[in-house]
Amino acid sequence: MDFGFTDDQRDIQRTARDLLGERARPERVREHAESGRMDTELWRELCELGWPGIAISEEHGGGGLGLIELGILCEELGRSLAPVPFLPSAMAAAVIEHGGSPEQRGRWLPSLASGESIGALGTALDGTAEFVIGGADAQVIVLIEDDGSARVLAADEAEVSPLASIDPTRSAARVSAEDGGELLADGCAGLGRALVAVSSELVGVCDRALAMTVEYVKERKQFGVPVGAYQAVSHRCAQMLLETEKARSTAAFAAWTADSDPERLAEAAAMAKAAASDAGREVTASAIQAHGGIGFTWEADVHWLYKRAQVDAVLLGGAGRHRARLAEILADKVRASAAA
Amino acid sequence: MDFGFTDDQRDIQRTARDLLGERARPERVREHAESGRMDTELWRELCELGWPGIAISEEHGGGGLGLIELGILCEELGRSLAPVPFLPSAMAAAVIEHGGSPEQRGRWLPSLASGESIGALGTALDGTAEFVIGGADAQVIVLIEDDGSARVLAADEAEVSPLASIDPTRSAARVSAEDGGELLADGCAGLGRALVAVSSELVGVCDRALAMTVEYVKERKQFGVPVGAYQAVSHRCAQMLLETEKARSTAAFAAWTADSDPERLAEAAAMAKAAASDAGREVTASAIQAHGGIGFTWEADVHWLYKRAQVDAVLLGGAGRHRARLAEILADKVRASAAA
Amino acid sequence: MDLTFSPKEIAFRDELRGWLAENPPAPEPAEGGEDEGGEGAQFKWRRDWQRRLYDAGWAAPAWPTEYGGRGASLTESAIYFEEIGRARVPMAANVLGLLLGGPTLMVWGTDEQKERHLPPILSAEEIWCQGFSEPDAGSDLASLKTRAVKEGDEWVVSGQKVWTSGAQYSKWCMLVARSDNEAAKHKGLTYFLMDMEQDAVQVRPLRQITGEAEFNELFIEEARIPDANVVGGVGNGWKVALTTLMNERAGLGFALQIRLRQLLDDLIAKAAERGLLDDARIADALAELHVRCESIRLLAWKGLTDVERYGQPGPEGSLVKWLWSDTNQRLTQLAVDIVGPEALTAGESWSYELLRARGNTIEGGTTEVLKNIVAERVLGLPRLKVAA
Amino acid sequence: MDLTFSPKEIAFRDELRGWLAENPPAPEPAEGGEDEGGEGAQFKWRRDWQRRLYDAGWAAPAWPTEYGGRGASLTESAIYFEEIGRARVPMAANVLGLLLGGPTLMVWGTDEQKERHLPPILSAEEIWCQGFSEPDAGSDLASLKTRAVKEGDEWVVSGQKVWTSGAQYSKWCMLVARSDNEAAKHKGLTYFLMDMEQDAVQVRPLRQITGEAEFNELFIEEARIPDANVVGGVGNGWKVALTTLMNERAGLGFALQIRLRQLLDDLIAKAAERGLLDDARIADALAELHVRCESIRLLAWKGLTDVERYGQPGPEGSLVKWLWSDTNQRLTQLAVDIVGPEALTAGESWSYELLRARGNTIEGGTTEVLKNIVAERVLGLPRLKVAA
Repeated sequence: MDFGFTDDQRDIQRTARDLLGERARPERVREHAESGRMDTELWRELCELGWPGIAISEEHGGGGLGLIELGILCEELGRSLAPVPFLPSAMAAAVIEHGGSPEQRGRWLPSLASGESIGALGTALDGTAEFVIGGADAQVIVLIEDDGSARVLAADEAEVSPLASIDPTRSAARVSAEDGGELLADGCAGLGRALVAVSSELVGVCDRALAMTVEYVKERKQFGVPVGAYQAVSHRCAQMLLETEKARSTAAFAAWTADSDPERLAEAAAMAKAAASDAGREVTASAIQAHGGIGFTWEADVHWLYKRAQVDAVLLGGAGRHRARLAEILADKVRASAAA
Repeated sequence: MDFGFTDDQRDIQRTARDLLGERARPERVREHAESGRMDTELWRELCELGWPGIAISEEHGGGGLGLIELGILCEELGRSLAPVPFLPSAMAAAVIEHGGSPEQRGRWLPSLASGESIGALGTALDGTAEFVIGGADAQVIVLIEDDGSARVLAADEAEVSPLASIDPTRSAARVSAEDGGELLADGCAGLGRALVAVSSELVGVCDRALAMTVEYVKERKQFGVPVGAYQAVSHRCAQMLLETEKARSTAAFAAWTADSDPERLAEAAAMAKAAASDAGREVTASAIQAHGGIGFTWEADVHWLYKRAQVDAVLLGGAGRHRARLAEILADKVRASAAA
Repeated sequence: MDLTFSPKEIAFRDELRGWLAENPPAPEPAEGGEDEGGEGAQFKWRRDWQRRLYDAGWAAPAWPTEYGGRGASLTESAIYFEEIGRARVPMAANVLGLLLGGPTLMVWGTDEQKERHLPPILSAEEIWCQGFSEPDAGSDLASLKTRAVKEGDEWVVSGQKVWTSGAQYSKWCMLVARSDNEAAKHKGLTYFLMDMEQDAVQVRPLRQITGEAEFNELFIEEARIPDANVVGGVGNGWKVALTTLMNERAGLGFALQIRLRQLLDDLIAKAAERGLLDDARIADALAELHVRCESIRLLAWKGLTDVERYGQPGPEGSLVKWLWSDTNQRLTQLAVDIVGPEALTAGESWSYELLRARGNTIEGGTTEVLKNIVAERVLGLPRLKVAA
Repeated sequence: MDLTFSPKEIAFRDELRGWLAENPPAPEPAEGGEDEGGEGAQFKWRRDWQRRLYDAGWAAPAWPTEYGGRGASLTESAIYFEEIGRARVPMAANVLGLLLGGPTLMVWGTDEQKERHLPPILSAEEIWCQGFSEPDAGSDLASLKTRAVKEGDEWVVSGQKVWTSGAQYSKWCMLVARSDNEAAKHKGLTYFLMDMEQDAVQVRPLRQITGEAEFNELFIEEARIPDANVVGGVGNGWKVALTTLMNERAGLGFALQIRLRQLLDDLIAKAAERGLLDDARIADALAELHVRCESIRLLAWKGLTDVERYGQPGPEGSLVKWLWSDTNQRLTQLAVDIVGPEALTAGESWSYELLRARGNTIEGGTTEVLKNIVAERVLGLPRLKVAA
């Protein structure tokens, strides 16, 4: 029983954090967010480092690492809010790799692994996905229908209408394709992995929001003492940590099950997404509140975290939907034990 | 637009508070609670003062006052936790008076108004009510079925099995009567009034819990200062006030609609019971927490309030059920405005 | 207890409602589009609207008739804001002058000040803004640093203010500054009317998380204020400012409460449209918001009763502001779950409401400060004394 | 990251699980029924159970083999408590001696103290209790008032203690008292082993809101303690007591977490039985409890990893205790909604759980204190200094 990262995993984490600390500074993120463009330079750099393919099998040109490693990158990218389409691309790749035929994997994965293609994943109703993260930049789009079936489409097979999301550090689009594309053998097989990826990103967002807040409330004084000394503020920060740690531990567990105990992934992924969605909303809202008036300004940058969290929280279903899914799993268990 | 009490109402409030402050001191309440007996002496005194009949029409021997006046007494009795069967009796009378035939009113109300009979009201499934407050002391029992039909029974027409409730300041019983009793013309007509009565009692419970807590945290010192100066405690107290005031204002509104705008009573009563049930649970739990270790002891008396609140909160349905009822009313309004 | 309006109040409401129905405001112009004088199209629209209210005698019904109001009672004034909110008309351009500046002058101003200032406030000829907050002071009014030094019959003022809404359109600023460095913290403050039309005063828009700039920063460098523009006497600024702050929440509360009600009704309709009222979880959350909305309405009216019976508005008003802001945040967050991710599209009104709501628990007294007020002034709990 | 057990750990678990299956405790006796020696039937049952654990070498597997334990690793020790919880066997009678007293002596005790005391702790021959809290001290250990005065080679102790569980059955009390009035607040404390079998020590049961008396008050009037019973040196009581407190939560946490899991499983089964899993509101609340339960399990194991990697348990353990207590309160409250008003019948196990849960956020560090600890020691926020 060991919750710690391996040395290799810690290396990945440290390298990623150092790189993004350098290349995705707040000013740079803001600049791209304000102009609504992805950071193509940074993306190219990440592609050269092999990030997009980290969890794609070596057979298809990826790094062949596990979901824990993918989660580490997602968390770091969430922390920095780097304006690159890493998450949507990784989610699309996971669904293709784990639900596609050998031919489909061979056709779509190599270019996603190299970053030559950008992927996106959306949930659709009758062929239309109202809000696909990364959809405007993607060449490969996976649409999962309510019934669990999924199709891979080249972007030009679909009608893609860019949307101005409240989080302009990442593109979004409405994607519509009544027919066309390739049906995946098992549309849902990779969904759990996609959920872990977005949950990990949310952990990074929460972690950064907490760190910014702690730093701020240690400095900012009111009535002569740092506001962080007041329990109204310090207990709020403690609550932010608790929410973050709930999200982090369930996301880590889900990542572990994906690689080591896949039968429990569906449940673990639903838990992780439920915990992370709630944490993302609450922790970033708390961060704004703890910053006081400053937190409400554009310049304070804390709002970018709030906006990313809002979008991620509803991505592939919000906390409510995943708790409903968990309740079904719990009900199945009760039935199974009653039948036994 | 005037939210204040009339002079007469204020007199009732003051008299009730003075009387109960004298006759239902904590020691006396504890003594009766520990022995599980109602305070017959106090009950006799209240009967002589005409309390049980306050909201029963003069025609049937009551005081002919309104639900606001009834609510004032319920609140004061809740504040003191006096071990008398006032609330169950008043709830039974309200349902009989507003849902019964003239004959039924003539038969049952006078003895309830004088206090000669004690009433009780329970919600039943197929003739059995699992938990009827005051049921073990009652001579007149009203059972409301899930379908909204209601029957009045003399206690000897039913199988009454006393239950040891966690709140021994009031009796409780399981009541079962497959048949027998008199069907009321409209079982639900008086239900809104019964809901307001129990909501008002909860307001009193909250108010007392807050008052005890404020007094305690002003005195109790930790690390050299009164604990009430710490925001962890003072903000908790503020939250208790907010919950109490939400419950108080919705209960007052519901009481007012009963007498002056009865078409809105169903909605207003559901709001009041939802707000008061939540407030009762939260405020009394907070009271224990703010008292620290002392609050967990039997001697501190704050647990009696918690126990009463727990029972009242589920009486005639908990907050969830009443919010579900409200949602139905809201949905009806949407449909009506769509049809208009 | 009587939760109905009197015949007089009903007549007042019906007259206003009738007038609003017959005099709808012009259609709302698009954002942006500054005209020559630097006045945005939106602000011009609000100024035009206030002029029409003024012409009809509806700009400030709560003001005494001698100053151009209607001498409306507190209840009538509340009705006024409820109806203004219900009709979804724009906010009067000079809302701070009407609600804060005017009433403060009526209490503390000299006859000359009243005569000079009240008419152009009412007609929207001169817009007012409020210069209380400072970057380093936050919730702590007593630690203001903007300094005023007497030179002859003028005051020379330097400092920085923040959260001044409408500063770019304003002629006058209600400014609180430190006029005595020696006096105890809140005793050395004075309340001034500062002319904004001088180079010494620079306005910089403060962009907020919604992307718009409702507020501004003021940079004041040796601005000149004639001694005649001191309000309420030198060194009395703390008290005068409190009068302003007391008035801040009273009327607007009713407009905000109605706005919340409208948003909730919109959301319930949306949920019904999507069949989500059958989802017990969503239904429960909406019903809870309904209970909160009604509590806010009831508590606001109850506060009014207390004022009418016992005089000044009590600190219980803090409960209403606290509950309102928390409820608006919950409501706009629930909207995302009901409307779906589309609600997070910039420009969608729900996304604006979601972002804007985050300011509710900060502006006009943070929730933390409101809880302190409730604990200390309503419950009488001891004040926390901290050591540095 | 590896969330599986090693073969050695699995063998440990299976051996214990097998032993527990083959050696079920006697049926739980009814409450009350004091026997001659004043020992309740329940406590006798727990003492008998510990003797059986002891005879099989399962009383304190975490203790080193030289003291009669198994030298179990941290993970094995956690497994031990999970299995003990899972098997729903009683708590060992001398739980405080096994978890706190013994380990504290192992760190701070003299060879004589270890030799004298460890064996009867393990065999339940001598029961231990903890005398830290005082009526006026609450969360503030440094302000203890119980006083110890040296007379010859004895200490004379007077004062009052509270929240001492099992005091009526105890031979020894881990007592912290003030041995030096002049020293700075927490420097004047000394840690003693006090013999409870003297008239100078009176035990009064402290009835709690469940009606039972898990805890006691101790009234100490000139009790005598030989100097040889000082643990860790005179004036070093603060440090020694911290060792005890550090150990307090570590092991028990795993038993509590399993107990929570069992309660939740019972509740889910109950909800299924009543068809309430189809009610989206109830299903949502249960699923949320499931997430919290799993988070507690994961965070508890994660804390163990940290200890194994970096030494001492970190203050993050406070998160687990905080989350556990809050979750248990929510769970037992939801049970009332699922089971119905019958859950509020005295004697019904759900009513007991509901009432008992209220103590969870108070005992073993109030939630308020835990939040302070998290803020100061994990997040590094400044400590609040208050002025009287």
